[in-house]
Amino acid sequence: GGSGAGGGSADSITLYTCVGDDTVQAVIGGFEDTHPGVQVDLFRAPTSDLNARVAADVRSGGLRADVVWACDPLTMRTLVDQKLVGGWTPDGARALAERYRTPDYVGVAVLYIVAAYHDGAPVPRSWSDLAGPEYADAVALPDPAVAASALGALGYFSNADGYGLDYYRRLHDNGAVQVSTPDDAVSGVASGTYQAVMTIANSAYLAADNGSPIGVSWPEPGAVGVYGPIALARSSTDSSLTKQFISYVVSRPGQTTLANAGSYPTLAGVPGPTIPAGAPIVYPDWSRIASDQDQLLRDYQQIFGG
Amino acid sequence: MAHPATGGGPAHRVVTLVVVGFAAAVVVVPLGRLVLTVVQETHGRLGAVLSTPGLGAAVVNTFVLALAVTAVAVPAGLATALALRRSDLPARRLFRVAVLLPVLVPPFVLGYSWRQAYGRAGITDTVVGAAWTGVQGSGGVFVVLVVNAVPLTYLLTAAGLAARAEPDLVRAARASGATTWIGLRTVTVPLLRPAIAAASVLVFVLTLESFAIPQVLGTPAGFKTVTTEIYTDLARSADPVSFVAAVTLALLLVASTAVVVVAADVLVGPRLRVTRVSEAPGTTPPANRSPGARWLAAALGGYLVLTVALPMLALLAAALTPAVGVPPTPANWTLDNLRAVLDTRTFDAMQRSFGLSLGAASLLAVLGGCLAVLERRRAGRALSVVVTLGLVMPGSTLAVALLISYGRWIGGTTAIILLAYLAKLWAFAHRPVSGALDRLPPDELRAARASGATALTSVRTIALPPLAPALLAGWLICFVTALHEVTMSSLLYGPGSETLAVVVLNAQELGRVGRSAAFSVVLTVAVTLPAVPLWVALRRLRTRT
Amino acid sequence: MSAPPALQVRALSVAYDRDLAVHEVDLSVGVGEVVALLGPSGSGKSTLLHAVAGFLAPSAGEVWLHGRRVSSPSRVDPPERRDVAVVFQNGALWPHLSAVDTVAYPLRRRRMGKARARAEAVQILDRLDVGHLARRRPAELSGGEAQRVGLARALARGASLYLFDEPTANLDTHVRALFLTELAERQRVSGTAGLYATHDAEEALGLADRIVLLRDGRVVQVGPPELVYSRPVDLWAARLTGPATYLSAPLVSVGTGTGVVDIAGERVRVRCEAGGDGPGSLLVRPGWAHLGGTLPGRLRAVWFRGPHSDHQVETPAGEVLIREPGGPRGRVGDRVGWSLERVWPLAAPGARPQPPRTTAGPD
Amino acid sequence: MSAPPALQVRALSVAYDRDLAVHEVDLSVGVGEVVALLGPSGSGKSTLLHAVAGFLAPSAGEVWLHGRRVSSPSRVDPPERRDVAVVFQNGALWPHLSAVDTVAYPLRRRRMGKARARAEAVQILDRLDVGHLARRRPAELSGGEAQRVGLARALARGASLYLFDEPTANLDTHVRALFLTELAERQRVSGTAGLYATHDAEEALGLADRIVLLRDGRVVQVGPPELVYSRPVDLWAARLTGPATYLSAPLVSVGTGTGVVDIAGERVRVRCEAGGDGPGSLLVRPGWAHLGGTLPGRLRAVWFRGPHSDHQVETPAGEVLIREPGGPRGRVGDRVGWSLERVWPLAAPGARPQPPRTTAGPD
Ligand SMILES: Nc1ncnc2c1ncn2[C@@H]1O[C@H](COP(=O)(O)OP(=O)(O)OP(=O)(O)O)[C@@H](O)[C@H]1O
Ligand SMILES: Nc1ncnc2c1ncn2[C@@H]1O[C@H](COP(=O)(O)OP(=O)(O)OP(=O)(O)O)[C@@H](O)[C@H]1O
Ligand SMILES: [Mg+2]
Ligand SMILES: [Mg+2]
Repeated sequence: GGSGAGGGSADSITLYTCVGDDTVQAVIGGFEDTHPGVQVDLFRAPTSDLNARVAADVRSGGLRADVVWACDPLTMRTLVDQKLVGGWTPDGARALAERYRTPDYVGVAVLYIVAAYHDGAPVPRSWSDLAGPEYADAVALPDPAVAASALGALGYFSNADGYGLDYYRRLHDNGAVQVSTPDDAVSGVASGTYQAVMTIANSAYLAADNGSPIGVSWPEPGAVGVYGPIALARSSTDSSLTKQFISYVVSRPGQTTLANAGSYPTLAGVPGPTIPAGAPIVYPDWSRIASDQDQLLRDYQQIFGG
Repeated sequence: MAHPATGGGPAHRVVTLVVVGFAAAVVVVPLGRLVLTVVQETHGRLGAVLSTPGLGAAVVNTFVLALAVTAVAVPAGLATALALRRSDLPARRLFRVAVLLPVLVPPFVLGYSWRQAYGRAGITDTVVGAAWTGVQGSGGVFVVLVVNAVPLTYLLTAAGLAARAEPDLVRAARASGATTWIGLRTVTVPLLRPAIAAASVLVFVLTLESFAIPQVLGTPAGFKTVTTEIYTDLARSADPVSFVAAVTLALLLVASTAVVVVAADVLVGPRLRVTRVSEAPGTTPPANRSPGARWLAAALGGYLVLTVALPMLALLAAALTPAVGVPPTPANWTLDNLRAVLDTRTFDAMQRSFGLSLGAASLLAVLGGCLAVLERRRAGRALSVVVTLGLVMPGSTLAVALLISYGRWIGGTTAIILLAYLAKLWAFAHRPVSGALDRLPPDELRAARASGATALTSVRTIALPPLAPALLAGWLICFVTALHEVTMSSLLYGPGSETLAVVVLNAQELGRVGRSAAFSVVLTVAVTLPAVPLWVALRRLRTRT
Repeated sequence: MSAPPALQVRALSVAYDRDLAVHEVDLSVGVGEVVALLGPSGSGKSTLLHAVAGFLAPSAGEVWLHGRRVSSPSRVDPPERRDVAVVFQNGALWPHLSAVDTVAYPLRRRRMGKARARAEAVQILDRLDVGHLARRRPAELSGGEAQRVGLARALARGASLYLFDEPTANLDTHVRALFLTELAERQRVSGTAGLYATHDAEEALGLADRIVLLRDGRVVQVGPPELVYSRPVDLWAARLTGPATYLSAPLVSVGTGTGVVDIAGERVRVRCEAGGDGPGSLLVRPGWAHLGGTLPGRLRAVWFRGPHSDHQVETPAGEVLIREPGGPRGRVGDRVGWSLERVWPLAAPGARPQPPRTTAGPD
Repeated sequence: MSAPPALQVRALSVAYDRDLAVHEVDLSVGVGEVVALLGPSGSGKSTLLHAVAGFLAPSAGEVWLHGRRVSSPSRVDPPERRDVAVVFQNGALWPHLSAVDTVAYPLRRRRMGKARARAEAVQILDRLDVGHLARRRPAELSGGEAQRVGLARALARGASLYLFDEPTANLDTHVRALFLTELAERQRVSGTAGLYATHDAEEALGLADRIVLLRDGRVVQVGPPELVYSRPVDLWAARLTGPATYLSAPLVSVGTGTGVVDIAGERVRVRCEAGGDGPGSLLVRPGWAHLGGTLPGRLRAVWFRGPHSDHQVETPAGEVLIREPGGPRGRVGDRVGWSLERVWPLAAPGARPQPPRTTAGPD
């Protein structure tokens, strides 16, 4: 576990996360400023590597993290199921919207699945547009088996009326392809390889700000919101310090820092990155996804490339 | 020969111990732990794992791809080596360096650079309006893997050639009525067989475990390989079932490779070896130009433009533009990406990585040499197979295996990253040497022993120096690969042990192409600069060809 | 001559990076003729052969084969387009080929079927007494066996000109004989010509029609064996072509074919062709002086050589080497009488003196 | 003897995968003694040397050096722990080392400083006349030059036993002499012993204290040169040790040191030691018969050999080879008289007859 209190050196806790570097660095910085003498050791990796690292930890003497900050509830749930994390949430969590709260973890940032389109391509008003002729052979989706955000989208569409898995079938028949991560999707659409892609808002806006010739659209019935939860490791030997950190991330100062770093906060009233006025937003039912994700993925892979 | 007098000596025994020890530490133990994990945790779900939809296709893809790439890359590399050996080739030295450039580019960036060069909206598309949509898909994966493997086979065969010049053998063929071509076919190439075998095994295994390129160019077209499957499973490996599935697949890959490599090493290998007779090599002829050389140079140049220049250009463009899709016109040029790569935060990571790579490469050169020498005895052969298994383990799996084995003690330290590099690259350092060592006539070692040299000294002073090219080749590959390795270190690093690749690539999601491109541009420069004197040294070291 | 010579080398020079190894050499080999290239180690024999074979480009001069120019500084025909067979000094056997495949190689290059080529190869090997080793690779052959395989390969080439580079260095007399008869046979039947590089004077004198003396890449003397042996141009040539000692005694008068030598006041009439560029010292071959006679001497050294024995005799005019058939005729230190039968007036000795062991004949 | 011999080989057998190349060989080399290993190609000379050097493990028997057992089927001391220097038949030079570094190598192994080792190496090279090539690599040396570097390397080892494997195959007489004097010097000074493998009878007879005849890996005869030459155990040995012809004539009576031979009815008294295992045919060495005499004959062939000429004479009792100093005494076909001075009764000829060229002495 993280080096315990009373360890000769400065107190330190270990954070495992898959959240973007800019955000994490900012938040850690903010925490360390408000808590002098405390040091946060970071292990940051894409979800796949994060999970592998955790799996390896578990099989060699237990999780070596004090805090886990995941990018999607699903990953967190499996950790909870294995009794690796959870059992505590900060009081500050009450300020969060219901959907971000569970007894074991709380959502502290959101990823919005939106549509990005190459300049000059028609703007996708609705998700179903992507299955239309004007986007034939020019659409890319991130792989739900790799990117949890994409899995969230899959989970939502699979039982949204008017969509369902049939939506993916239509996309595929329309020549849509599957890329690995949302970022791959962004660079694909930016380079013009694709006309429109399903991706996450942050990286789409980032690319656009840097001058990539793309636009961002929040299509009907809505951008799919996938929240990134944070949780306390049960094995944490220095829970007091750890709890302070979690509380900080949930708190208004923490959320503000996070928002300024370019992530969407979960705390209402904290000004975050761009969300077009009146942009529709929807949320997947994670418990449902958790229960039948294997079936979902299998069906999906029947359609895409499998 | 007959029963060669076995004269080991204590020092020899020490070496044996060291090599065996390392092999056990970096390959056997981790593999064992993985097997154990699977045994303990697949509660009869093995069947389920194997019946995953699409797995069958992935397996077929993987092996067909590996065979195809080997079949094309090895002859190509051999041809390059033979061409670059001609003393009358114009701009020979330039070519020698250019051929190696693809090695310097991290695989996933390489994949990207090809898409940018030939894909839709790529360089060719925008300039001459000709795009190769197939670049995304099996075709692209195949071509890029070949391009990526050619430098390797070139290095190995070139090293084999350099290890021993035998002009009189070819002259004898010519004087027997053989044309240049027949002479090549019947004498030069057969004598290279051990080196060629070494190259083939490496390329085959390398393709089996290749991940980045299939991931970048294959997945969009639904072209899956075992490694991409493993990645998918790992992505959800927080769930034990998926984790075990991933490990199981990795072990299957290892097992099936073991079969192939054992077949190659134990059955075919010894047949390819021919005992040299130590005789005067024949006086070296002064170079005289022949017309063919110019055509050869032209062809080689063309190949390099297509496979190196254009993709590199695409990279440069991406590195200099602020974001993807921004036209790389001077107006849009920016140094942001380069700055991001070279900023203070990455600086000590860079130092660390260089140190790590230097250490790993040098250690590997020694280990490779030792193993190659031990390999002359029967027991050694088994070792060389074991070492090759380390290479075939997908990076992520290998990293997990090491974590499970040693994470408790050295998790998150540079030590464990070093172990990973050793496990992954040992075969690179070993095969070229063993391939070249086969050209050493037994009498030359005996002459050393009879001059008072111990077994070890004789190897150090007689066997290895002519192999300097081979060793250097191995060293170079290990160094560069370690330098831009990210799959393993991104999983192994901890506070204070971030490698350059981790900081630059992993820290920004891999999607941020600009920085990845800048990174490989920086790498290319950072490595080419020291590489040039290295090659000059190499040319002086090799017994003249 | 009517038919162009099998080989003609014209003012040929061959240079390695640094320096000339062959220097403006002229020589020709007629059809059916065997010419020996006799020279000490490092004199340029192999280099010359390699230039003729087309392995090395001349830096000056030309090589002509059967009236066709095949080498000039500007243009070098590849070896396979010259009708020559080469026996390499170092064997140059292919490590990966068995003896039979090695010998079959040139045959295969002539589009001969595999089976037939191998059959023929075995025959050739048999003629050189190594047929039973047909399946062995070079590493499994003894030195002499390997050399024979190399010879067989050259013979299989069936060329009109053979280039031999010390082809018998590792062969015992018996095998040597086998090879030489084979060679003679080919000369007789198909007028094969041969250029034969060797450092062994006795071998050269024994087998060649003409001998070319090579020194530091230059031709020193050319001629039939008898002439080269009995009328060497200088002391160096004399020593190269066999055991040689010289008397520093005045040649008082030279008649036709005879002369008078003054040895310690005693005048001796001896055979002595004119044309030697004396007055320097007088060359005496071991067979030109005999034990028993009026001239005074003392035995300095004696060597038993089987068929004959060599006696180093100290005389008032210097040391002479006398060869007598049978065993030694006396012990070192004995006073002996001797007689002189023939001499050859030499240029003043240029080459440095050599230890007695040398002058004691080719051993 | 008091001091143990430098080398003792006891019932040594060495096998290659298939078959025995050396078969129960016993031999010993005393301190300061040079023993020649004389055998035809493939007789097992190199194999025997390699076994002594410790490169090959014996399949049976033992090797002792200076009274210490160094090789037995169970245990083989590594070469570096035997005090032997080896000259390889094929040179076995290291392509990547210059001549000077090659020769310095054994010195360096003895912990000698680099500078000093090189200096000494150059000296040794100089003594063999290749000092000026010190910086060259094997690929830039002529055959003989390379062989000399190999020799120099062995000399630099400064061992108490030298193993020479055809060390002079590529050397001309001059260089050969340089080497032999160097060798003799070492024998004199430091009692160095030598085992000298060669196929050249004349060389063996000339330099060795004792000669060991080797045939198909077996020892056929051992003895001092004179004895081996004049009293060979059988026809094979006779031919191996030099030119040999035999008369098929009855030896009517044998006295002490003399005997009477009946040639076509004419009775000739000749020298003839007892002990030959006749009655078979009678060995006649070229020096044992002379031209001029009462016995009838006709010249079958004549070879000019420089110092002497060989005459193949057809007689009622078979062909004899007669060697006379100087040039040929007559032309082929001439009738000649000849006389017989000495014979050696042989076992019935076992070996197959050989073409005349062989019997015509070492050429
Ligand atoms: N590696 C090997 N495998 C099998 N047989 C071998 C091997 N090496 C040598 N021989 C055989 O052993 C016998 C003795 O070989 P060796 O080299 O000792 O002969 P040698 O007396 O040195 O002949 P040479 O004078 O030609 O060098 C030969 O018949 C040879 O064919
Ligand atoms: N590659 C080379 N570079 C420089 N010099 C060379 C090279 N090869 C040979 N020489 C020199 O050229 C000269 C002639 O060499 P060559 O091999 O023709 O001699 P050789 O007459 O064959 O001698 P040997 O009888 O010893 O074989 C020698 O002095 C040798 O040192
Ligand atoms: Mg030569
Ligand atoms: Mg031998």
